[in-house]
Amino acid sequence: LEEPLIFEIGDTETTGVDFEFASKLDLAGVEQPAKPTPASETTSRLGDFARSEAIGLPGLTEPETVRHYTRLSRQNYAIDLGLFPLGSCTMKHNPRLNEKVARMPGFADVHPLQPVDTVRGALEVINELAFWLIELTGMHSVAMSPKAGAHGELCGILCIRAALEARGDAREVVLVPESAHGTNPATAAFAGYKIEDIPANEDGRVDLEALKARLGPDVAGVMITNPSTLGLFERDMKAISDAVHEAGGFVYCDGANFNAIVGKVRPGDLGVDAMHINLHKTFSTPHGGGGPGSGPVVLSEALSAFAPLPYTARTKDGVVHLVEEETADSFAEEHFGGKLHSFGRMTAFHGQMGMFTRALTYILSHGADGLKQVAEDAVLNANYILRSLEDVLHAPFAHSGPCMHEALFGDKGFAEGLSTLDLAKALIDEGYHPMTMYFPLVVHGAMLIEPTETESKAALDQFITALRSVAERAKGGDESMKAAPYYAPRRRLDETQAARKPVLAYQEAVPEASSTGMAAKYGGG
Amino acid sequence: LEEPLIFEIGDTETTGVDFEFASKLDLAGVEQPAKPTPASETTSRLGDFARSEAIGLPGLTEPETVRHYTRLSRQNYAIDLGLFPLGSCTMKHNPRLNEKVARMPGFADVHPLQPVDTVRGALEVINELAFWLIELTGMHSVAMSPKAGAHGELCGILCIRAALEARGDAREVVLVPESAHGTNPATAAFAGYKIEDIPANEDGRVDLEALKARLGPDVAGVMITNPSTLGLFERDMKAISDAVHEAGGFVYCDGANFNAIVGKVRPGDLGVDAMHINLHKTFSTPHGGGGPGSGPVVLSEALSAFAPLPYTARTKDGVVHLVEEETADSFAEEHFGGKLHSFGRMTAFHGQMGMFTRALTYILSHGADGLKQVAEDAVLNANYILRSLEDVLHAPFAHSGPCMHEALFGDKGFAEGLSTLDLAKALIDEGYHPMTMYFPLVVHGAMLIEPTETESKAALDQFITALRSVAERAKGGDESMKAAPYYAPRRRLDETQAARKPVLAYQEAVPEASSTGMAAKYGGG
Amino acid sequence: MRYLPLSDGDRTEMLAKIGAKSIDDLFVDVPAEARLSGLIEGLPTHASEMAVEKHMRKLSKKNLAAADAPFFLGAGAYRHHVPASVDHIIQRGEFLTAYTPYQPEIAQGTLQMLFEFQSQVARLYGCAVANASMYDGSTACWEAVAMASRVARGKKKKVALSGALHPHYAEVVRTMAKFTDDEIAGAPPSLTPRPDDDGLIARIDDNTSCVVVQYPDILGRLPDLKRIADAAHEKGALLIAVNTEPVALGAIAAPGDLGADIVVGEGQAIGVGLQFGGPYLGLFAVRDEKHVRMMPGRLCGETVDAEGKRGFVLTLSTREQHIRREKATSNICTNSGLCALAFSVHMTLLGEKGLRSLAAENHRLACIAADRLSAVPGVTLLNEHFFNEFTLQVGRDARELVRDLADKGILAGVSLGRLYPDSEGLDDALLVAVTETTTEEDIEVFCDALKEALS
Amino acid sequence: MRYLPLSDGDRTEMLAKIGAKSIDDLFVDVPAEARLSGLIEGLPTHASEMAVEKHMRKLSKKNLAAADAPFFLGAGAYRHHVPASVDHIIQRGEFLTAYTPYQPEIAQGTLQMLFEFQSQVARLYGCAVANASMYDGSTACWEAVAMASRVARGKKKKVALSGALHPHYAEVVRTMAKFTDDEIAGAPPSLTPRPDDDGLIARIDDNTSCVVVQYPDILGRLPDLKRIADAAHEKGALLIAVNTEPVALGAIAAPGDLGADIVVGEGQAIGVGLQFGGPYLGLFAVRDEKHVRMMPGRLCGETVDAEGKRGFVLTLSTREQHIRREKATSNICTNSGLCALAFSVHMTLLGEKGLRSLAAENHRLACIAADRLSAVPGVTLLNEHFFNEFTLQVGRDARELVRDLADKGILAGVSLGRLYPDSEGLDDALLVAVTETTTEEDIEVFCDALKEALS
Repeated sequence: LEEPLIFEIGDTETTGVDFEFASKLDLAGVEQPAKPTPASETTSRLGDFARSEAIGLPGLTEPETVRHYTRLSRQNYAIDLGLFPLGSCTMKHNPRLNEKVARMPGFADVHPLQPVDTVRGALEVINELAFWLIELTGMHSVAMSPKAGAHGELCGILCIRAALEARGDAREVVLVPESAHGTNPATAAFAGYKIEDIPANEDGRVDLEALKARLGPDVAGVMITNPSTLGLFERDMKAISDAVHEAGGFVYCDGANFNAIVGKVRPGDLGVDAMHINLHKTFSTPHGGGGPGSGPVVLSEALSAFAPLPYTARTKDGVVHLVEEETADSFAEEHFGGKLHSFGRMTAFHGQMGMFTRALTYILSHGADGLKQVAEDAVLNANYILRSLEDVLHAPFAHSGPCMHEALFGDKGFAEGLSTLDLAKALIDEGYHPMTMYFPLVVHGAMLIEPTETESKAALDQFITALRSVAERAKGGDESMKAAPYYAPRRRLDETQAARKPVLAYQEAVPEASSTGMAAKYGGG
Repeated sequence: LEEPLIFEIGDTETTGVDFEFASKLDLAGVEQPAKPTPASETTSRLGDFARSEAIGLPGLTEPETVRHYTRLSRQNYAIDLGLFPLGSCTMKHNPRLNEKVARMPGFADVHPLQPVDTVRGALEVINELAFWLIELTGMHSVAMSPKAGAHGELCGILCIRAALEARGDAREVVLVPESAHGTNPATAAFAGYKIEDIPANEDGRVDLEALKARLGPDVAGVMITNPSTLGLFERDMKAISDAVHEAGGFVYCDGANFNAIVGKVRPGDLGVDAMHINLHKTFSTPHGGGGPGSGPVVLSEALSAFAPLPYTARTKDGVVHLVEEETADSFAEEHFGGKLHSFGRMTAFHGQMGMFTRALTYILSHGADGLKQVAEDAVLNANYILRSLEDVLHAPFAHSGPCMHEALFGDKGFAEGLSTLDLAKALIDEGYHPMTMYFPLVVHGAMLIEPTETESKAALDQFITALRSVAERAKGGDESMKAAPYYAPRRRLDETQAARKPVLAYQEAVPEASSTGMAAKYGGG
Repeated sequence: MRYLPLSDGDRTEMLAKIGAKSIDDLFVDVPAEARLSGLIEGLPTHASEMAVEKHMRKLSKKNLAAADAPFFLGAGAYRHHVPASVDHIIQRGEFLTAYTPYQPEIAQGTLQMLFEFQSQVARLYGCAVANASMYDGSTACWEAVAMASRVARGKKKKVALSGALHPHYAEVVRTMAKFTDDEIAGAPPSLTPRPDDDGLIARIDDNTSCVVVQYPDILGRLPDLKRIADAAHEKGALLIAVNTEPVALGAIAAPGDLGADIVVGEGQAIGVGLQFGGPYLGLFAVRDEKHVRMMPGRLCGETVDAEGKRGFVLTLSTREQHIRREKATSNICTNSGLCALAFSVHMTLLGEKGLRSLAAENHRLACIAADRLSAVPGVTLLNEHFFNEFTLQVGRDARELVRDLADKGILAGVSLGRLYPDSEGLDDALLVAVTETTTEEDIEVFCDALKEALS
Repeated sequence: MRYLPLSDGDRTEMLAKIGAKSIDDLFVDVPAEARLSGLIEGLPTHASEMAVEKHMRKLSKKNLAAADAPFFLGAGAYRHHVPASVDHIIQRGEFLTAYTPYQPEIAQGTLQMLFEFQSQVARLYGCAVANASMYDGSTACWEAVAMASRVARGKKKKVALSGALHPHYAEVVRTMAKFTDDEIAGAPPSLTPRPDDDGLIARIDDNTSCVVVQYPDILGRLPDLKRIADAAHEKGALLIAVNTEPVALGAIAAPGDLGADIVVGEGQAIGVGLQFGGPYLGLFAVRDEKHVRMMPGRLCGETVDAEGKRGFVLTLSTREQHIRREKATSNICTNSGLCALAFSVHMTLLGEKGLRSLAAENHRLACIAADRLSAVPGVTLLNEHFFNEFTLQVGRDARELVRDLADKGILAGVSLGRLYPDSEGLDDALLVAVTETTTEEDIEVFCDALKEALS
């Protein structure tokens, strides 16, 4: 059975909520009309602004709604259904305790602008999480408000820009390796910087000497992902940082892969000035089909004064403080001996509180020992994948040493005409979500596999068997793969048509001037 | 991917819960061992009873557990996925508010033996629900403790037996129509009665004259389902009751189908002495794959004094009281001018509290008007099914007037060799759960269809189309139906083998004396 | 109405199709004099979700939730931590809103779960076969007695109940037996450090169909099941062991391993929660598979489908009422499916290692509590042995004491006076249960309050 | 660790397969001097689910939940009743634990939902196309300004912000624009019964890329969007309308219908809940589809699969960073997927009829509150028009007043002083929001407390 659109099964007169209530709920058994003040007794204050036109929103009753979305959900793949080998995306188990905690009334049902005395517990959550983030990264402070990883990158780059401007230093270039996440150059460009590539050595790591040669007074800083998107740890990270600092620049570290090293090494010890942390990657807040994320940014002492508010910093006495707009200046004066030079505000309110509660719950569950084990198991699982598959799939950096949390393969050796995409779609028929494809760009037909630490050995073995099978088919030239998947809710979708003639909103089949008749107007494309 | 058994993927050394916690949770950042009193400081009080042998229970970590059960769940059909046309089973939408309410800490996290002052709200829930049940049925009191419908039947029959014994009247026979639920005769037999059939007239209803002729001093009472399992209302119910009462017997009404008449007619007005109410049928507590149910029994004044404790009764002043063991006698003296003659206790504690909260939530949501609408829409939907299909399926009682909440068909007209079972299994391939089959027994190849009030007209139309299609194939002799279903998680299962050589517990493939090695012993016969 | 999808337009259209003028035409068979024309008087009409939620929350807040007080109640219902994932899984629509799995092709989720559940229960109880669950422990206990009677082919009429069987369970057995011919022997417990196994054994004779013993018993003591089993078997009687705290079986020997023929119990402690008494989960198992066909309740069995794939079905239903009608082994037609799921998920999360750790933690804290509480002047610990529940004698009426402590926000346990309102000599006894949810601080608070209340 | 499935045995086996002696061999690329040998000092180790839950509950209880107080806060975040089924659906593992739907064959659930969501938002806003959501209202507002700059091909440098735009939104725009070349004009609001539309219009010139107007505005007033749109269009500028309370659009005309070119807003009020400020839901729509390729954020579009069946995919991704890198229309790569689902489910439950009823009920109660509160001596109602939020002038420092009332358990609203700490002349103004969750009793309690506080 195909699931129709709500616009096809609902109508504007149907609703799944009730408003009219004629009587109070009272056991006494005597009907007691609640006698709400009728609308007619009060004059509308909408003036000429009252809506006269129809909206065209379909409604469903509750049974229909639950069924519609339950059916829809079953067309999705999800971690709850199987291994999700998406390199660089870190699809790991989402503990259900986290969901329960986030729904506690003291977290879910409080307003961001309530008087501070009524939200002490919420502020403590932010503070506790900030404490952990600072400790785990060895940094000085953390800006909590960024809404997602890319937002955090922007926050970090803006801190760097603000710090440079504060010393009157107008630098124009940010260096980014080719293997970086697309968000890195996009972010730096948004902040007004020119992007230049950092070359790689044959290991796939940053070429330290080339980098040093390029550094100079026009370079604001570097954006380095460590562990890199090739799944490798940048051995020279400290030397890179030292060189950049010496040249007057700052080091931004993309922390998307922090899950591989949490508890094993602290970015602060490697000279990093700013790093965002994707709470959904390292600390398991749910992906939710594309968000919401949360991207707090940890900062070195050199950048702390420029962070957007609210943020959290550790003072010399070792105590961590949550700093808000109202208290920022007095706080800075007391503890930092000067004003804050916050570059401004990145979002309304305090950030992704609902993600903070989940991440803190995850962190407290694991503790220092558990988080270290997370990194170790993630890396162990990835290396197990790498070594179990390198005989059937080309592993371009297998020689570069152990991988971190993800294993990278290329399409070398595939039969003519078969691509990484074909292998990925064939993997769907084996019951798996495909790995990350064609990223990083530096490897041809790249396949980036990140199993995460929440997969069992049995699950890995099953996945390896499936992947070996499709890899062998790809090398053997099995043409049937080109039309895969065969057993998914949909066969391959025509993305070209979608982009050429975009249909981005529902359009009634026969435009008419009925109650849902605003249709004519909404035709996509 | 097939989902293995937990015994195949788990082992006795794996666990998804943590116990050891080395340190307190404290932001302060200073490790603070909780220093629990170690077990060694206390001597075990288990004596010789301590377990020495292994148990053989497999464990899984949380990610594996969530995935195992999520995958399993997807092999089920459910109301959330589609219409569930099970006659007499009343598969209707389960509102999610009910689930939320049942989980409120004041209901979910209270012990049944807490001091009464600490559970006033819980007792009020029982009291409020009892009030509604009494009002909706027009009865005198209600025994709340029965755990399910059949348990309620037993409760009602035991009330009748106790009432008869109290007047020294040892009657031996209970009359039950052939179309009754199997639980009816089973219950009466359990209570020590002999069962005799009540004949039906050509309408399918109880033959009043024949019944009258059978009544006599040996008849303890009748058990009548009204509306009946043929989906018909017993027009002569009042006359039946009068006749039974006149002969010194009692009338038990199987209330499984009360959902068809709630708000339209009160069983108390028809002379019923006892009736159980399946809270999951009429008041939408979830079926849960086979339970838990809840079967409160409403009682006439004549039976009230014999009810099991705890129960709820309305006193002359119209107030409803919850009567518990401690207070039973003083209550009876004050209000009934005598002692209670409770026949005893049917279960530990108060009954299915978790179902009471859900049922009350449902009732309050609907109110008197909504409940009446429930009955009307349920009956309307069933008649719509009946009249939309009677041209393709044989409807043996179509001439008997409108049906109530369910429509009954037979297999007359099917091609040689094709059965109701084949049609039902073919319906699975159309995306539906089959209807109730081969029940009631009085119709050959019976198909009993109950759409319930929570299905939309669109859903009914879609179902009718599917059913017409399989009905026509059955009449046309489509042999492929015999091997249906084709598209379900499993093809037809070998029930004969299951019964002949029952395997009722997991047995390790190779018996061995390992940690899970108690296996050898658990082989199913 | 948010739950009713038909619109007035739909209704009109459908009535036309049916050929009825109005909805009342469909209710013509209801005698006019009994048909209600309007709404039932005195009842409120429908209410918004928000209003109902608010009303129910108000009622909920009138109760003192266990999480909000030092909590020491047991007596057949135990408070344990239930992992969040358990509740997540039982709320999956595919489990929550599924029917009894009579159509196995589209119910393998429920069926495989039940097969796993049966296997878990059988192993926990040291038995060959367990059924797919019953209403609760008390009704399972009665069903076991009835089954023993069937095994004896009605030739033995006496049932020997241990005096230390949970009084509600004993009452249920007695109530049900009133309507059969069984003669039930039993009495309130005597307050001795060990159960009176000798007295029970002395009551077994050739007319005894079964002996019913709770393990641990209502006072938290541990009867010598093996000895009782031998004595019962010698007289041709079955031993029914009743367990109300399955966590205990992570620390003490399984009843089946000790010779119990039928093992029944309450499964609530694993996964289900307190819920003011229900729904709970009746567990039922037989040690020897020869008794399988005498068992009540649903059974799920393994088989294969037409393509030879492993699958599961409800089986041996020839014992059940929908087939056998008045000749069924039981009149029940519902199990406690969703509670069985909760139990099974929680047990899977625990695994053997987790169950043993959980049991050890319960016992550790119970030992601490027993030591500290019995150190309070005027308090005596009755039990020689116990798992996580024990009996204190407090030298004053324990019912009053419990109420006094409740006024101070302490839920102090269950007084025997509450359980046995008609019995003499039990007034000063208090049952105290301790689980992993109890903290040492809770125990301290209880001790202090007890000191004050007894001085 | 309950979340880590590898056993020590597994680890040993896997290391052998890899050819490593120990786990540290895999971290050999981390310079030894930076590699942590033990645990980070000062951090607790792992804890049981029970212990963590208890700790978090303790923190939760330190907050005053809105349900436990008469509650009148708004200012960009509104408390509405969210049906229980919304939360049920967003907790389905298939939605909760799914990834961004880049593999459409196995993500039709998320994709169809997003397509429905986009359609709902577009209709609500009176626009042609909406995207699949953004972080929140404030960042969507900035993205709209950036888009207007792209539409003007960087040739127009001025952005005219209404003074009555939510100050956080204005700050975000100003913060981001510091790093681009846009010149942001704006000021705190003036306390007048109607918005200063004339003043805003006067600021539009030929160098203006866009005008940003909140509707209803931060004081709850209703600007004349149509007039402003005409004025903006006359100068070749785009009108960006910002809405922070989508429920209002059930009662007032849609911004797109009034001529706004880009409509953005905060969707939190429908389905998402307060959550102390996040995660929320940025809505983004354009009136004219010609602007689609300039839009930021994900877009879901309809297409067909290889068998011709309708299906949905993410499309026009050539605008996005993972393809375009530094040339992308935005650096964002996350939407607010799960919040979009919550919004869409709630909106589906409401439907047009429900949304209109909800809006009417909000407005009815707000009118009652405005009348009664402004009848308190010393209190003046500022607004000529409002939907469910209005501004009171209370004749004393409103920040203090709010704190005083909080001490009495009343959450009285948002003081302008809190929103504009640096602005003069706003100190006595209090924003009061009223929704369907507000009862007339709550209003009475507020009135009484206000009377007392002002006397």
